[in-house]
Amino acid sequence: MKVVVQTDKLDPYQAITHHETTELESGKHGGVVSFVGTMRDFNDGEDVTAMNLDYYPGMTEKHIEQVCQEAMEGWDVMDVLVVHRAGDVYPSDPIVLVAVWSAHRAAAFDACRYVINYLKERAPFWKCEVTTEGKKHWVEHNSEDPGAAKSRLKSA
Amino acid sequence: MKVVVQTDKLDPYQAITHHETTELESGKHGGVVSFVGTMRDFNDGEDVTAMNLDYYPGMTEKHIEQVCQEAMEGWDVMDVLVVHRAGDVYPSDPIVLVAVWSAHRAAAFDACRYVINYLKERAPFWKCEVTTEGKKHWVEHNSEDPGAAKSRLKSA
Amino acid sequence: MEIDVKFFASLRERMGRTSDKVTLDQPAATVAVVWAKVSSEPMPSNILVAVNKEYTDLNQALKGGDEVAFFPPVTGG
Amino acid sequence: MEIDVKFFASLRERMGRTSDKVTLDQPAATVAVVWAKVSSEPMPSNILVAVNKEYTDLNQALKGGDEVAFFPPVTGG
Repeated sequence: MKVVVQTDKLDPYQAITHHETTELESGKHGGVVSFVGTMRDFNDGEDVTAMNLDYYPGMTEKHIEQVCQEAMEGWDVMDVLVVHRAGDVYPSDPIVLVAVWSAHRAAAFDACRYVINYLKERAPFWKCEVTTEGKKHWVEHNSEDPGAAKSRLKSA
Repeated sequence: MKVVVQTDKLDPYQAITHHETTELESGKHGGVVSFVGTMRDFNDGEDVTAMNLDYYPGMTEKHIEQVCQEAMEGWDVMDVLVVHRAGDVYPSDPIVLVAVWSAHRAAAFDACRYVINYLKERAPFWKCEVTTEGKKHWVEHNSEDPGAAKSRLKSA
Repeated sequence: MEIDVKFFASLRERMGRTSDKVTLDQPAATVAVVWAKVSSEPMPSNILVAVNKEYTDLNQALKGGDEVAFFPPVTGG
Repeated sequence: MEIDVKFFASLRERMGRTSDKVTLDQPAATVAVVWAKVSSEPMPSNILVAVNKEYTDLNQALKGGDEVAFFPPVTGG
């Protein structure tokens, strides 16, 4: 299991290949499900030219690791890799990678979905968007109770 | 939508990157879910050293394309790429790639799973395994009614 | 009329060939007639049939140039 | 005792700083006391609190060297 938050550019498929080569025994896992999220150039109808992703070094990784651990305990999977961008990102930049290796594809799909749902909804990141008009604004999130949100996520 | 069956080696992540660069408008899709299946070095307790994947050129692609079309009609996804190996494959070789691009990650997960379930269970391929003792045997499949199997797949 | 015939996987090995060509005199001959031309044995019950790359059965009527394929149950990829 | 304080995202801009250090005299001082040291305003109701990188609330008692963070609701990645 590996969790990385980086301000460097993310090359998701290079990251998968590297992790698989260095961390997994060949010929055993059978399948890998991955999700790669890229930045879109629009949000709520407004054109977005850039985004700054703030995070809490140490806390963000720790919480993502806990969720990856839950995924590894909840499904029969061999390994989980998460790489997440922080800092300044631009449209079409890859922002997040979740890859799950398993001998069972259903488990890999379920675990990958569990981790990415957490990342997109509850992970400690804060988005600040810059629109084409040069307006900079912090994205608001309605949910204020991380505990409640987490139980909703689990029952989904 | 693109479906390829090839006897050449498969580099799944190069294929995703190439397809995304040449076929998708940047900054629009938001996310891509992929499944990469690799050959395992065991099956039913026996060690497998090689496998020959037979297929029916023309029919195999046509049927995979139909299922990709169903996926594109059934979920809100932008594009589907399938690349499948045929011919001689060896343990840890990537055998199959399914990649689904969408603005909505739930749709991408569902559509990807739908296509890989079809591929692994019903696509017109025939596996011939070679064990470490040099035994060569065609893998048997119990289901004899493709129609019935397909409706089971759909309701799953 | 001429019909292209193809065999796959274990059936190809059993038939000793990848493909065949059969000539049928009867108009509206069926797939069953083609099988009788390529084999002296009854078709095994698990063998699947495709005509022009679509699944069908032994009763399907054929026209000249049709491609008939016989193969064992598919195993998936 | 000394407490490290961190601010994130829009709250960091509002506070005009990324971090702070506060010295507390009281044994078992709570997060609420830290907030009162870094701001003259009441803490906005939507602000979240973490101590040593775990979510908690204003009532949590602190010990020397603890790291207290205040931030707006997370948006996910």
